[in-house]
This record gives sequence, C-alpha cells and structure tokens, in this order.
Amino acid sequence: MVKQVEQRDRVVIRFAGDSGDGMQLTGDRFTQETATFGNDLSTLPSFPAEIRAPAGTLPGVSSFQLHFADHDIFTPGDAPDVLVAMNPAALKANINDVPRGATIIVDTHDFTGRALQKVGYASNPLTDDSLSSFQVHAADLTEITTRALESFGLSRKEAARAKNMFALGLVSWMFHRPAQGTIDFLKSKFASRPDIAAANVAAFHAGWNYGETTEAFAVSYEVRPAALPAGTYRNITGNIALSYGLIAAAQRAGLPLFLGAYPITPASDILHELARHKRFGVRTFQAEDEIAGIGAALGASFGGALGVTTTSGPGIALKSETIGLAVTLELPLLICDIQRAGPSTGMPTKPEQSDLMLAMHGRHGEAPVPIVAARSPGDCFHAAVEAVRIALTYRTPVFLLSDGYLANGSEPWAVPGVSELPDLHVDFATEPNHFDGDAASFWPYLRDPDTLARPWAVPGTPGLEHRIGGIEKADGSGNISYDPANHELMVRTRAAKVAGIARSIPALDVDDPADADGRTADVLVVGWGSTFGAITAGVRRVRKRGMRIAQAHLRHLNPLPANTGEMLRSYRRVVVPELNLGQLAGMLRADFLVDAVTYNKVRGQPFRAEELENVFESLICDAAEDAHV
Amino acid sequence: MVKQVEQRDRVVIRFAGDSGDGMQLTGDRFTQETATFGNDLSTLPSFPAEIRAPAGTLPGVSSFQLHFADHDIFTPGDAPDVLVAMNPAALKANINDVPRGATIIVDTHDFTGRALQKVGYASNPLTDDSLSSFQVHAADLTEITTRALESFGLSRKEAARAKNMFALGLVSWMFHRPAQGTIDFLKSKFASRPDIAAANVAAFHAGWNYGETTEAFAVSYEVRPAALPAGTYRNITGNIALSYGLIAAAQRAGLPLFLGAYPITPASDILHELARHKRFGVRTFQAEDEIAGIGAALGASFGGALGVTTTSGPGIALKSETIGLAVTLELPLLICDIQRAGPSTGMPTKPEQSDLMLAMHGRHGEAPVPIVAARSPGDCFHAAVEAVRIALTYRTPVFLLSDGYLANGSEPWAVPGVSELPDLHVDFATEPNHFDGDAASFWPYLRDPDTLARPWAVPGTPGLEHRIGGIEKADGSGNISYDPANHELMVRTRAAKVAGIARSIPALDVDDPADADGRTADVLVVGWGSTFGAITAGVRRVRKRGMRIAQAHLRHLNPLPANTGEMLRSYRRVVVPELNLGQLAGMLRADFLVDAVTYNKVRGQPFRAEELENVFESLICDAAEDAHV
Amino acid sequence: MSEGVNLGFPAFADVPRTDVAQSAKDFKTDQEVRWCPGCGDYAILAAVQGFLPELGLRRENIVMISGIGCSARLPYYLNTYGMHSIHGRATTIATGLAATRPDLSVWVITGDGDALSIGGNHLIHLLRRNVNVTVLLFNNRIYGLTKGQYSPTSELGKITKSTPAGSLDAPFNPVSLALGAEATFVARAIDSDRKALTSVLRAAARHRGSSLVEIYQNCNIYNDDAFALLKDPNTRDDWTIRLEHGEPLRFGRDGTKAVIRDPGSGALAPAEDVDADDPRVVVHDASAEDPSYAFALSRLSGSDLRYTPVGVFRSVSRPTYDELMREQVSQAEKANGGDLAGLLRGPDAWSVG
Amino acid sequence: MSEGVNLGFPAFADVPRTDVAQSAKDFKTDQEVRWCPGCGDYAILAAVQGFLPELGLRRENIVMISGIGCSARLPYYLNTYGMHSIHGRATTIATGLAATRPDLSVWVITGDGDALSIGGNHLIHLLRRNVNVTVLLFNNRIYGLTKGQYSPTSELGKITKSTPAGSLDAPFNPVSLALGAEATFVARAIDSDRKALTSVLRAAARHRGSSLVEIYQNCNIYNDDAFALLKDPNTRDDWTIRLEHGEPLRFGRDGTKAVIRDPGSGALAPAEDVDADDPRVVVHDASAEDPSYAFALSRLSGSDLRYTPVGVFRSVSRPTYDELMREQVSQAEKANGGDLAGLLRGPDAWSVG
Ligand SMILES: Cc1ncc(C[n+]2csc(CCOP(=O)(O)OP(=O)(O)O)c2C)c(N)n1
Ligand SMILES: Cc1ncc(C[n+]2csc(CCOP(=O)(O)OP(=O)(O)O)c2C)c(N)n1
Ligand code: SF4
Ligand code: SF4
Ligand SMILES: [Mg+2]
Ligand SMILES: [Mg+2]
Repeated sequence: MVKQVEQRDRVVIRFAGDSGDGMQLTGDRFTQETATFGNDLSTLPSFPAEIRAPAGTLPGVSSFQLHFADHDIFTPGDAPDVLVAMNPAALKANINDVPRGATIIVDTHDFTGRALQKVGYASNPLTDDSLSSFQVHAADLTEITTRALESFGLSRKEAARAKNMFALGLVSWMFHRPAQGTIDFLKSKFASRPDIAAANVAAFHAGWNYGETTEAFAVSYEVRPAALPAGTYRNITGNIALSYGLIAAAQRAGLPLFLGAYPITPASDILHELARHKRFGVRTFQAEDEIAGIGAALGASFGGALGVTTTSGPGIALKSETIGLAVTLELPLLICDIQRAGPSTGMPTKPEQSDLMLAMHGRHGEAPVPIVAARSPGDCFHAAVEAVRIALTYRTPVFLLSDGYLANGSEPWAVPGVSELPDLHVDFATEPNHFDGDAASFWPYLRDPDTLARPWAVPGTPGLEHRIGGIEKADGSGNISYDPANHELMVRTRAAKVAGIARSIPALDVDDPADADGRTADVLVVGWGSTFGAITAGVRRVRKRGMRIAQAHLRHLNPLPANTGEMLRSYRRVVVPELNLGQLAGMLRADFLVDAVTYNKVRGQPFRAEELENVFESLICDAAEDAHV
Repeated sequence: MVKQVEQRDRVVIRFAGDSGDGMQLTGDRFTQETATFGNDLSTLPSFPAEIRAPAGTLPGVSSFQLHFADHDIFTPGDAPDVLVAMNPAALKANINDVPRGATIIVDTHDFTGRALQKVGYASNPLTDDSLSSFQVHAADLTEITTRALESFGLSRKEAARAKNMFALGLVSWMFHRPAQGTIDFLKSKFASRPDIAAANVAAFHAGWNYGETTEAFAVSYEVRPAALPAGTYRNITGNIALSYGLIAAAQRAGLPLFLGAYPITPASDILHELARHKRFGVRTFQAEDEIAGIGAALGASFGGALGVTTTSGPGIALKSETIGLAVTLELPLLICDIQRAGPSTGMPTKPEQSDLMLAMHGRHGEAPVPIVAARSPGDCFHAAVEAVRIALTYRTPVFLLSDGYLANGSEPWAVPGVSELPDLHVDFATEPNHFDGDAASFWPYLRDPDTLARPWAVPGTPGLEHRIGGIEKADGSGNISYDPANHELMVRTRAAKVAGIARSIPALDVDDPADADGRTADVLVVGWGSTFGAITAGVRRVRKRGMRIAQAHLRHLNPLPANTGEMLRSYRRVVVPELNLGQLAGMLRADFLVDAVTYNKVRGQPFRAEELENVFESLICDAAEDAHV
Repeated sequence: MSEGVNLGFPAFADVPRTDVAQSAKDFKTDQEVRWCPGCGDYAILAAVQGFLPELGLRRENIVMISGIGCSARLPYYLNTYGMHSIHGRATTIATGLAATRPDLSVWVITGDGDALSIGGNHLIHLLRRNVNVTVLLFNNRIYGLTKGQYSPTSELGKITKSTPAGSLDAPFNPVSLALGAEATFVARAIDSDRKALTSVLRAAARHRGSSLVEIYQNCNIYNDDAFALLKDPNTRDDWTIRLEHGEPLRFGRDGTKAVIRDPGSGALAPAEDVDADDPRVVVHDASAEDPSYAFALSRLSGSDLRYTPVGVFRSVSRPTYDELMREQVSQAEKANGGDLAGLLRGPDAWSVG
Repeated sequence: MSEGVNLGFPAFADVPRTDVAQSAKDFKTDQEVRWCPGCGDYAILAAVQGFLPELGLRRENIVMISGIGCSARLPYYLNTYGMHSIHGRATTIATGLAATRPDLSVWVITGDGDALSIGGNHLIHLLRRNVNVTVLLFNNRIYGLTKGQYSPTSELGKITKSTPAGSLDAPFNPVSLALGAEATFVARAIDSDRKALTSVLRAAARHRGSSLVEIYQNCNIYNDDAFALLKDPNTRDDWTIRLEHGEPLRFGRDGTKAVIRDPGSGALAPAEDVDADDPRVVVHDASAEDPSYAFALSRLSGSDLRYTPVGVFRSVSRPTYDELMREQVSQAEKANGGDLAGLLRGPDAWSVG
C-alpha cells in the first residue's frame, strides 16, 4: 500500500502514560531522532510528584511533549497535534489540552470497567462518541506488542513493557524519523540483557511496520529539517547544559570545581551529572543539608576552588545566612536556584519564576548579590559561564536562576568551540600589597580600583596569611571594625561593586524591527528567564499579523544593563509577563518609575504562545488608542 | 556655700567608662530617677561587642546617653551637654561628639603614661590645653571614693568599684534628682552583701556631697517635670515593652504564649524577660537553633497556642523556610526581628533598618507576610499587640520589626489600662463546616469571606481531624492538589488575604499643620520604625524655624494603609529617611510610582535630629524653587 | 479531661481516652495511598493503623507530624490530626506541640534522610530533652522521594545517582547515635515483621519521653532488598538477634547462637554453638541506667546487617521536658497568678495629672 | 610540594613543612586579644601557640576556621590563614576546604553552643565522614558571647538568664555524642592543664581524619569555676581519670583508685582502694576498633564532673572522606582525562551546513 505523505512545517506531539510506562524515555528517544534529523525542537516533560503513583490514576500520569519544526521555534508548543495515550488516565488527564481535529493514538488495552471508573469515566470514551471531533486511532497496542514478542521467551509482563517502543516505532514511522539511533540506544542500554534489547528493538520495528501496513494510518508526515545556522548541534536539557557550563567555566578558569549540594527536585540532576565528571577535576559533595552544601562550597572557594551550590527554593531559604557571609567575605561562589512552584513545598515538579525577589533581597542587612538568569535549556550553559565570570572577576557570590521548565526541557544546542569560550583565568594574590614605610603586609580588602574586587589570596601562599570574617571589616586591612563611617563606606562599596558590574555587561538589546513605513513599536515586552521562548513565539505571532511590538529579554537581573531605564522609557507601554505575581515588574517600577503592565501566571505551567499573543495584541490596541486620543 | 541654680529646658548627659565600670547601671539609675522626677526622656545605651574588652581600650568603652526635658522629646539627643568620662579611653572615644562649651567630668585616676598611650594620647589631654573649649571638672574620683569608703573594710579594688555610684551621686546633685529610688535599689540589689550595699550608698552620698561642697561646682541645674498627658507612667525599654505586649496580647486572646527562640543580640532580652513570667502561662523554649525555635513555635500554634519566635537578622535568614511553611499552613505566628547592622554578623550591637526587604521578600515562591514596625521603645508594646491581632485574625505569620536602638533605649511610657487593650479573643473551629448531602466534614481551607482567614481547628477537637502540609492544597478541602488553576487561585487568595488586612488598619495619618496663612507643606517626610523620634525632632526643628513640612510614619509596612498612594501623591516632594540603602523608598516607588527622595545612613547609629533638620530644610528650599519655576 | 481507663500507657496519662471500640478502619482516610506498589511503607502504615486502636485514645487527640520524604506522606493516610511539614523539621514542630499540649499523643514520621541528614540536629536534641514524642524513623537507606541518592545510612561505597563511583562516607548507626544523644528509648523493627513491629510500637507508645523507633523499610524502587538478609526465611533467623527484656540473647535457626560477653574485655560478640547454660550469654536488660550496654549491643551489627539486634535496646525513665516545663509554669501560676495590670505598671511607675 | 622531614604527623603527610625553627611568637598576630581578663580562652590560645611550632608546618598552610562565640575569636590571634565564619557552620566550611586542599592543616575552633547547639548536625556528619580536620571544642557550659544563657552542656537545673527557674534539658556528653556519631578520634582536656592539653593537641594533630577535642574552659564571667572540681589542687586528683594508652586506669591522689570492670555485667565503674594487682583494673586501649569501650568510659562522668576521664578516649584509623574523594578524582583524571570539547559535543551531535 502506498501511503500519502503530507508536508507540515511544525508538529506538536505528546506522549502520555502511567509513570511506569516509560513515557519520558519514549519522548527522549523521539526527541533524539528528531534532533538528528535536523528539525528545530523544544520539549516539555511533565511527571508526577510521587515516585510511582498508583497505576492507572490521574496523579500517576507522566507525559512528554515535543514540538518540532522546519524553522526555528521557541516553545514546546501550546497544544498537541498528536496525543499518544497509553491508558485511560493518560487520555483523561490530557484530552483538555488537545484541539479539535488533532490525532489521538490510544492503547485500548486498559479501557475496561474498573480502570475507566478509577479515573472517573462513566462510560468508555472510545465508544461513547465523546471523541468524535478528533481523529482517533484506537488499538490494543499492549496486546499487539506481546504478540509480536511471543518468540522472545519473555514473560507476558516483560513483553508488555515494550509497548512504549511499539508506540515509538509507530510515530517514528508516522513522521519519518531516523530509526538507527534508537536501535543503537536500546542495544547499549540493555547490553547486559540482550534478550530484552532484542525484544525492544523488535517492538520498535513492529510499531513502525504497524504504521506502514495498517490501513488505519493513511497518511504520514514530513517535517523538513530546519535551516539552523551552520555548526555542530546536539539536543540538550537545561540541567545538563548548566552542568557543562560549570565544568567549562572551571576549565577555562583553571580552577577545580567543587559542588556542595543537597538533593532537591528539580536541581538534583546537576549533582548527578557533575558527579559523573570527576575526570575534569570535579568534586561533588552530597552534604547533610543545604547549609552544609553551601558552607562546604564557600570553604572550597576560600581554598581557591570554584565553589558552587545547586538547589531549589526551599534550599535557597536555608542558604540565606551563608550567602550573606559570602557577600561580606567577598569570595567567588555560584548559587544555582532551579526554581519550582512555591511557597513552601509547593509543587516541586512544576516550574515558577517566583524566587527573583528572594535572590534580590533574601538576606539580612544590605547584602547585594548579582543575578544572572538563563532563557532556554541550551542557554543554561552560557548563563553559567557568565555567572562564573562575574563571581571570579568581582569576588562575589552570584545567583544563577533557572527553573524546572528549563531544567528538564530540551532543545538543539549549537555546541560552542572550547576556544570560543571566554578566558576566565584568575590572578590570585601572591605578594604583599600594603606598605608602611619598610614594612610590607597583605591587606585582604584593598580593592582593584576598576572592579572594586578584593584580592583572592589562598591559604598556602606564604606571607599573605590573613583572617577574614562576618563581622564588619575595616576598609583595606580587613580587621574587625565598628567604626560608623567605615561601616557606611563598606556597605556602599559592596553596593557599588555590584552596581559596577553593569559596566561589564552588554547593553539591553531591544528587538524592534521597523515596519514598511519605518515605524517602530509602541509596546515593549520585557521578560527574563525561561519565558523567553513563549514570549518570542508570542511576539512572532503578533508581528506575523502585521502588528508592531518590541522585545527585550534580561539576562542580568542585578545589576540591570545600564541602558535599561532609557529603553523602557522610550516606549508608550511596557509589559512584563512573568510566572509569578510581578517580581521583575516591581523592580523596574521601583528603579525607573515606569508604569510597567504585568501579566502574571502562577499555575506551575509555562506561558503558551497563544495566550501571550492575545495579551500583546490587546496592549498594542490600547496603546494605539492612547496615541489617538 | 549657697550655690547658684539655673533652669534648663533640656539636658543631654552621657556616662562613659570601661565595660567593667558599670556605666549601663549608672545610666539606668539616673534614668529611673529622672523618670520618677517627671521629665520626659529618651535613652541610648551603647556597648562593645566583646563581653569584656581589655580594660582601658577604645573598643572596651561602654556608654549610656540620656536626654531629659521639661517638654516632650523624641530622641536621646544629638550631642551631650555633660560627659562623664571614667578613664582616658572613655574621654577619647566620646570627645568628638561633645560640643564646645559642654561640661566634662573626668575621673583622672587612670590618666597616667601607659593608660594614655594605650588609647593613643601622646600627651595628657587634661593638661595639654586640648580641652580648653570645654568646662572640665577633673578629679581623682576613684581615689576620693576609696577614701570615702575606708571605714567599710573593703579591699581597695572593691571600694574602687563604687566609683560609678560616686559619679552618679555627683550628677544627681547637679541636676536635683531624687535619691531615694537609687538608695532603695542598691539595698535590694546587694541584699546578700550588706557591706557592699552600704558602701555603694555611701559612695553615692559622697558624690552628692562632693557636688554640694566643692567649689569646683558653682552651679546646679533644674529641669522641670514635663507636662505629659495625665496617666500612669513608667520608664521602659523596647525589649521589655515588646515582651509585655506579647504577654498582654496572649492574655487578651486567652491563649497560652509559647516562645521558641535561640539567643542572639539584641533580641535575647525578650527571651530572658518572658522566661520570668511563667505565671502568665508563658512557656519559653530555648531551642538548639533558630530553625528549631520557629518550628516549635509553629507546632505550638498548631496546637492552639500563640506561637512566637524572636531573633535578629541572621536568625531570620535561617527561619525563612519555616516562615514559608507557616504562610501556606495559614497558622498564626509572630516573628520578631530585632534588627542589627548587617550583612552577615555585621555589627551585632548596632542598630540598622536593613531587614525590611528580607521581611517582605525573604522566602521562595509567592509567600506574603504582613509586617508591623514599632516606632519607639514604649511603642513596642502596642506594635506587638497589633501584630498579634493580625496574626490571630488572619491566621498568618506576621513580622514585627524592632531594632537594637529601640530594644535597649528607653522612654517614659503611659501604662495602658488592661481593659483598654483590644479584645483578641479567638473563635476556634468546633464544628464541621462542609456538607455534602447528609455527610458533614471539616474543610480546613474554607475561608471566612470577610477576612479570607481559614478556620483554626486545634487537635483535640472531635470530628475535625484533618491534615495540612506544605504542598499546595486544594481550595476548601485542603487536600494535596497539583491542579494548575487551583494553584493560581491559592497564590492569589493568600496575596488577597494579606492585602485585605489594609481594611482593618487606620488610614495613614499625615501631620501637616497649616501655617498662619493656611498653607500646608510641599514636602512630606515618610518614615517607619525607630527613626520616628529623630524624624519628629527634625520636623519640629524646621517648623520652629517657620518652614512647613508634613510628616507621616508607617506602622504597617505590609500591607500599607489604603490611602498611602494618595497621600504621597499629594506632595511635591516625598523624602524617606532610612537607616539602610532605601528599602521603604523602593517599595513606595514600586507601588505608587512616586519619585521618593532617599536619605540613607548605614553607620550603626540612629539619625540625629540636627542632620535631619538640615536634610529637610534643603528639600523644602528645593521644592519651593521648583514651585517658582 | 481524661476518660476511660488508663491501660498502662504512662506516656498518655493525660490524653483523653475513648470507650468506643476502634478498629484499623477508623484510622483510614479517604486519601488514595500513593506509594509505589510494593513499597515497605504500606506494611508500616498497616501496622500503625492496626496498632492505634489498642491505645484506646480519642482519635482527635492523636497527632502525626512528618517532614518530607516518601515516608512523610503517612499522616495523610491516618485519620487523626496531622501535619506534613518541611524537610527535617518535624521534630521541632512536635516539640512545640508536645510542650504545650499534654492531652495529645504526638508522633513524628520521618525517613533516614529527613531524620538523620537535614534533621539530625533536631533529632538529637529532641532525644536529649526527652520530649514526650514517639519518632518512627523509616530507614530505607536511600532518598526515595528525590529518586535515589544515597543517605546517611547507606553503606560505604554505595553506588547511586549522586555517587556513581560509590559513596565515601561511613554511615550512621541510628541506634548508636541516639544512645550517644542520651535517648531514653531506642528500638528497631522491620517493616515486614508485623508482629515484632507492633510489639515495638507498643513499647514505644508506652514510654513516657522521646522514643526512637528505627524501622528497616524496603524501597523496592531505589534500594530493593536492602534488608533481604533479615527478611529471607533462609537467612533471617541466623542474622537477627531478637531483644526481649530479661531473656538471654540467643538466636539462630535452632537457637544455638548467642551474644556472649568476653569476661576479660567485657566486649559483646556473637558466637556459634553456645551451650544452653553458658554463663557468658548475655541476658537482655533494656532498663540499664548506663547506656553503655545498649550501645555495645548496637555495635553488633554493621551496615552489612549481620547480627542485627531487633527490638527494644533501651527503655529507661527520665523526666520529660514537656512535663518539667508544665510543672514550672503551673507552680509559677499557683504561686503568683498573673496580675497583668501589675506587670505593666511595674515597681517604679509614677502618675501625672 | 612537601619539604622538610615528616615528623610523624600522618594527618599532615601532604602539608608542606618548614625547616625554619618556629616559636610561639611566630603565631601571634598584631590584633589585641579581646577576651575577658581571666578567661580560660587565654590559656588555650597560649597552648595552641605553644604547640603549633612543634608541627613544623609552614604557617601559610595552616588554616583556622571558627564559628561565632567567644572562642570563635581565636583565629584572629593566630598568624595563620583564618576565617571567623557564622554560628555553627565552621565544620561545613572546613569540610569544603579540607576536601579540596590536602596541602593544608585545617582546624576548627568552636564552642559548646556553636558545635553542639546550632552546629550539632554538621559536627556529627563531619565525624562520621572522617574529614581530615581537627576540632577544638571550647566547652564552658554556657553561651559566653551572648552573655550567659545555658548551653547544651549545662547541667540540668542550671539557672541562667534564659532559665531563671532552672534549665529542663539533660545535657549532651560531647564525648558520648561523638562516639555515637562514628568518630575516629575523641579526646578531652582542661584549659588550665597546659601539659595535658598540649599532649592531647599533639595526638589530635597526629590523627588523620576528624579529631574532636573537648576542652573544658572556664568562663569566669558567666559560669565561673564550672570545672573547679577538676582544677582545685585539693580535689582534682581524686576526680580526674587520666587516660594513657596501654596504662591501667588508676587515679586518685595516691593512686589507690581505679576504673574496674565488673566481670559479670562488663560495666565499668570507679572504685576506691584498689589493689595494685587487681585484675579488674581496666588497661586503657584507645585503639579498640569497637567504640563501646570508649563509650563506656565516657559514661563514667556525668555533669557533676565526678570521675572525669581526661586524655584520648579513642583513636582509630579509617579512610578519610577527603582522601577517598581525591582518589576518586585522580583515578578518573588518570583513566579518562578531561576532553572538554568531547564532553560538550556528546555522542549524538549532528552538523548543519
Ligand atoms: C529543604 C529541602 N531540601 C531538600 C528537599 C528534597 N527532599 C525531599 S525528601 C528528601 C530526602 C528523602 O529521604 P528520606 O528522608 O530517607 O525519605 P524517603 O523518601 O526515603 O522515605 C529530600 C532530599 C526538600 N523537600 N526540602
Ligand atoms: C545564627 C546566629 N544565631 C545566634 C547567634 C548569637 N550567638 C553568637 S555566639 C552564640 C553562642 C555562643 O556560645 P558558645 O558556642 O558556647 O561560645 P562561647 O561564647 O561560650 O565561647 C550565640 C547564640 C549568632 N551569632 N548567629
Ligand atoms: S520510592 Fe521507594 S520509599 Fe518511595 S514510595 Fe517508592 S518504594 Fe517506597
Ligand atoms: S564571656 Fe566568658 S568565655 Fe567569653 S571571653 Fe568572657 S570569660 Fe571568656
Ligand atoms: Mg529514606
Ligand atoms: Mg560556650
């Protein structure tokens, strides 16, 4: 049977099943095939807070969404064109996100009385017509898989486990994905159990062939490779990119990397990843708690290593006191906050941008800390390198903000050449720097006049023995001082040092293409962090519809780029979409007295391109009206 | 000899000596005599961070300043009219604060070679003419005291210790202070050592008589009692007033008071004070750390007690995570932050207002907490009662901000009648509140529609068994919920609850007396916390000079009074003096887009009335110029 | 407030009792249990639900406080008052609650990470204070909830996500640690042995003061079969030393093994083929004032689990913190009842006008 | 990097040595010492300054990390590298430093509040990990710096500012706690006994791994004479049990007292008038693998200080955390040196254009 092939410019596909069904793996593999094929892509995994919620329940559903296209894209997609649902719970939990006309592939195996009831289906949705506005492909994939594997001598249960590979094979056929990578992957993953490896490969082929031969599937789809800029690409998640950024930065600085961390979702994977790279001189220390994690990192920094600590909101709260110490010690230290929905334990597996104020202000006393935020999974690499640059140059703790969406989401990433990375070489102090007549001594708080950074003299350096501490220090000598004027000087100097970082960062770049008549926009949208993709997609959409809108995205939150105020003031309207109740907006209002409009969402979910499109559109209209009054 | 008596309307006196010299006690006694006499007064103790710094050194100097007057006053005074210096270090450390023409009483006993050298005096200031612009009374007070006590059979060292009482006697004579209180005090303090008691009383008398008889003192001074409003007064420090406020509030609520605290300067005295009042059902728990302190307080609140925790900045940092839990549990809890100079260990014995942003934002996620600040030592009482009111009414953790200046400073306080205190009676939940057909159950997150407070059902209440926790909860039932829309609802509801407190607090009261021509001010000064006294004094000074200025002082920092924006916008200039780098100013700018001018000081010292007078004056002139352009 | 008869749980002398017969069902909630199928937590939950009715307390006077971890979910499944708090801090919350409410039976539900890693300090302070709280420590030797990092009870060299080359730190022995922290009651049980677990729960509940119960719990996802040696019918009897107060420490499939004391060094050691009347066989004394004996017992087993004592190591009586606090307060109240107006006025007040 | 001869301090095998003779003076700084006159901290400082030259290490390779408290001021007075950090956290900072810098001799200076109250968890984890750090715990049984609240080592019923009616909680025995936390080296000394203190410092420094030295320190302002029984020439010899490895535990003014072991119960107890050849007299063995003996020793004294063992309780060898970490790293580096470009590219990269 010759099947029809349709061209698509972009597809959003979502795999959903029980947490035990291997949906994350399935999604990962499909992503990898897609990446290798050369599409641009963006992913959104989503899993329950429980390790294994009871099978077949709504809270137990795990899903993985992938958006791929023949052009550059910025989000994992608002709504799936294809939903793969492995059981009733998966169907129920996801159906509301699926637009009419979309394709639904369902494993019917569990669509039986009890299982349906468990998730609140009064009748079987596959037969009661409730799915009539979708293109439903329903089949007992489990049964087909076990039958396909009969010859492998596996138990029924073991065989049934391969159903995810069957589904993967089917959709791989459907979208013309290359299969070799998955086959190699399965062989190496199950190297110690060749029978399982072979069964999974067979299931994959069976799925592929099912698509190819069954009449149910009349059409397959082609999504051409995207015209990405030349270069070497890989698919990468935010947590891996961040880990690599740390390793690369340490290598470029010539310093050992020391991570002190306590596990917490969604930051733990950075600990896991770094622990695998001891060959780069990386030391990972799983501490007894977050306080010990940062304490050890600070101790390592004192000793001349690049000290790093990784955590999420609750951990930042606990680290606050030690961050304050690092501020006054003026030692390099990286604090990575992979934000999740709060307050308190909140929703640990869901993203939010609600720790910005904590990073800005979460310490007693005047204790300024620079803040850098990553905007996309791959960008976590560059944000990490930049944060390390600031920490090392200015001898200061630095916040690096990511979130659960970036951490686990992935995208193709242009692998940078090592030599393109900045040189982060550090000059440790080696000589006395203070001279009183003939006597030479070392003053740990004599600053570089340009950066205001103090010297970093590590133990083991002869002649520079010195003591530092958390009590206020005399300018220069670093001795304990209660002198009022000195305290004021030190407080203002620490603030000036952080403010001065603005001189080393690029000006805020506003993207505001003029229209045919040379007119630029009235409305500026300003974002930070992981909303970059959705904002950019929203901006593209309104522009496509002929409207003008300017976009700027902040990588540096503290200090802000020097021209930020000027940029904001040059627009009639400024809108700040955030996954919180308006934290950046508050900063911009306070700093620049600009009446920034907020658009906030706190649902533990990223923005959708469409919702922002609507927000932008109505603001553009408002602004236009204003202009006409 | 009949001595001349001069009238004064106000006097500032400072006692200074070694930390071992008993200057705090001397100051306390003089304050008490002055209070009993009926002057208005304000005090500023100041002591070194060390327990006992080496004798005779500058860091070892301890001092106590008292301002008393025949009218109401607001600060401990900018500069002493009388300095009592018990050794060279005390003279050296304080002389720069003393204005020309002031009186200096010096104990010459230690003005010898080595002791002078130790503090950096090249020559003896008592003889080298460097004090010629002051009225210096120098005498070997130590020697005179020991001689006066020869008959008491004390060791020389013991006898010399009474020199502070000699000095107290002398100045008590000088200012016509009543003596009986001090005599009674000494007798009871040394009840177990009658010889020491008698010697101290004798030293006091000797000092008095020394003033009366020596020709050196030609003049004594009278400062008439102040015309305070009718009522019962006592002298009180901020920490004591705060402690009493907590006890009174608990009594008015009919709840046991539970304090979970870890010692830290300058908050420890609240723990000490409350520990003495078990008879009011107060339980104090000295925890292993700050986290345990607040955890235990929260546990007590869960059980139906009024849970309180007291600390200073470093402790707040550690408590952040638990405060976040309290926010989401929506249980009453009082967090008292007696601020000190930061960051990190900073200057523990020095005040600062630099934890406001920490209180506002120091938690991960969107975790709003109401904030109340005290404005004067006696006001700590009322601020505590108000903070408890909010905590109990709205079932929320509340920050109460004080600082080291209020904590240890004192003033006459109009003792409130118990029945004038608000009724804080709490209605615990006793019945199911959710009905589903015939089934009645208890929903811990069904809110009062007015306050948005949730019910407080304490363990032991039959039928209301329920479970609460830090994971996001379903509106109403309180069950764990990951539903995106529910999360958004809960985040916004918690914010709305705190914002809604504004409806229960008085409007911001602006003091802006019209001048003879009925004109009001162009400039509004807005303050919060302990700067009230200095701001008020500064305002009075400029008004006395015929200039107009409006004053408002914020007791509630979160939420702000509902009319705050309106008030701010109705002035040409708004100035916000703070002992930090502009924290309240940032809030006002962000909330109301008002270009508030900041005046900041971070020296671990309060504002002086004179410096604010100058600031206000120049702003008033600026504003006037603006108006004429 | 007290009703019903006191059935001999001194810890709950002040807790209201019920005359209504209770069953495990009464302690179940409508919340779906969300542990992984096969998790040892189910067995522990069932044992707790099965045991609670025996206490005869009013349900509303029982409070379960947990931290964070898989184990920490337990309060949601028990129809009592409960709080699922934050990581490591349940002991602090329980302290405040127990100190103010003698009429409650307060339990802490915690894991090896929650109690011994982030919460280690609060645990040892709770024990030394002897607050009247029963701590159930679910020790699965792994961080379950965060998906499988090693914990402070994982064996040295443990390969986990965070230690791909093996962990480097010697584990705590929770029983030794508790004894070093002045604990008055320390016991150990195994999730799957319902009878022994229930008996330990009973003893712990009976104890007035802090009780620490370490429960070996299987995490079948991240650390499956960690306690197989003590569960497998083929091996368990040879490696489990059951502690019964007043009984000789004999064990082994056929009872020929025993813990003996070396008369010279005083050291305890397991021995094979011990005669029935060997005087060196140690007779278990959980009530010894000196914790040295219990400590020595705790050292019989290392992280390989060979010779693991199970049961009550130590149970001695010492005044509880909450009791002493209440006494101080009630004495002060009696002696000197609170005169608020007098307090506010103080001794040195003066009047104006 | 190593120079000079290794004088037998295995803990410092990797720390550069100096050939230049040092004296106590070399370890003094220009900072004025700011403890109260008469404070026991002076004696400890002098002992440390007097002992450090003996190590023969380069001054710049010694680092003192302290928390907050009176004791925590010590680093300012020692001319080495130093950090006066925050309350309770010095052990964490020292862990990071020791883990990354084998060429440093790392010391932690802490107090009973700093180490056992707020810092208790980090201390026990340090000990179990056996990080190569020497901890000097100045135990004055009081919070000095915050002006006299009771501490976790204060005796029950202690009347202080925060406990006007007496404290309610049983104190920790720091030695027992450390042993319960798997410590490899635990010792006790007294500020005023310079010789014994120096000898304990020497043993602690010699130990590779975590060493905990509890030093009884007099706070003459807030807890004066807390250790008088062990200092007063009239009483000290009768109540102090000096521990010397391999020596019988005899003590008392005339050596007639001894620690004996009850052959039946195995328990240790002090006894009077013990014959010279009484076989029950315990011979001290600090190197016993099983910490039970050292634990039993630690229980001889309670907070009344009667029968206080002083000296090294336990000193055994176990791989240190930092060493194991370095080994893992250097093995990985050797096996598989870091190819950064390869890491970044990964196995699945593709090329465009
Ligand atoms: C402050 C904080 N840090 C870290 C975490 C993440 N976290 C949750 S549970 C847990 C460890 C769980 O281990 P354990 O206590 O042994 O419980 P189990 O899941 O094994 O029952 C961690 C690290 C958290 N929730 N909060
Ligand atoms: C986070 C924090 N909490 C509390 C304090 C206050 N504080 C400083 S030292 C100390 C206790 C000191 O006691 P100890 O460790 O025994 O030292 P000592 O002064 O007795 O030598 C306390 C409570 C602090 N500095 N930081
Ligand atoms: S992860 Fe382990 S401990 Fe947690 S529920 Fe699953 S099996 Fe139980
Ligand atoms: S308070 Fe005590 S411990 Fe602190 S310096 Fe003074 S005497 Fe020493
Ligand atoms: Mg566990
Ligand atoms: Mg102490």
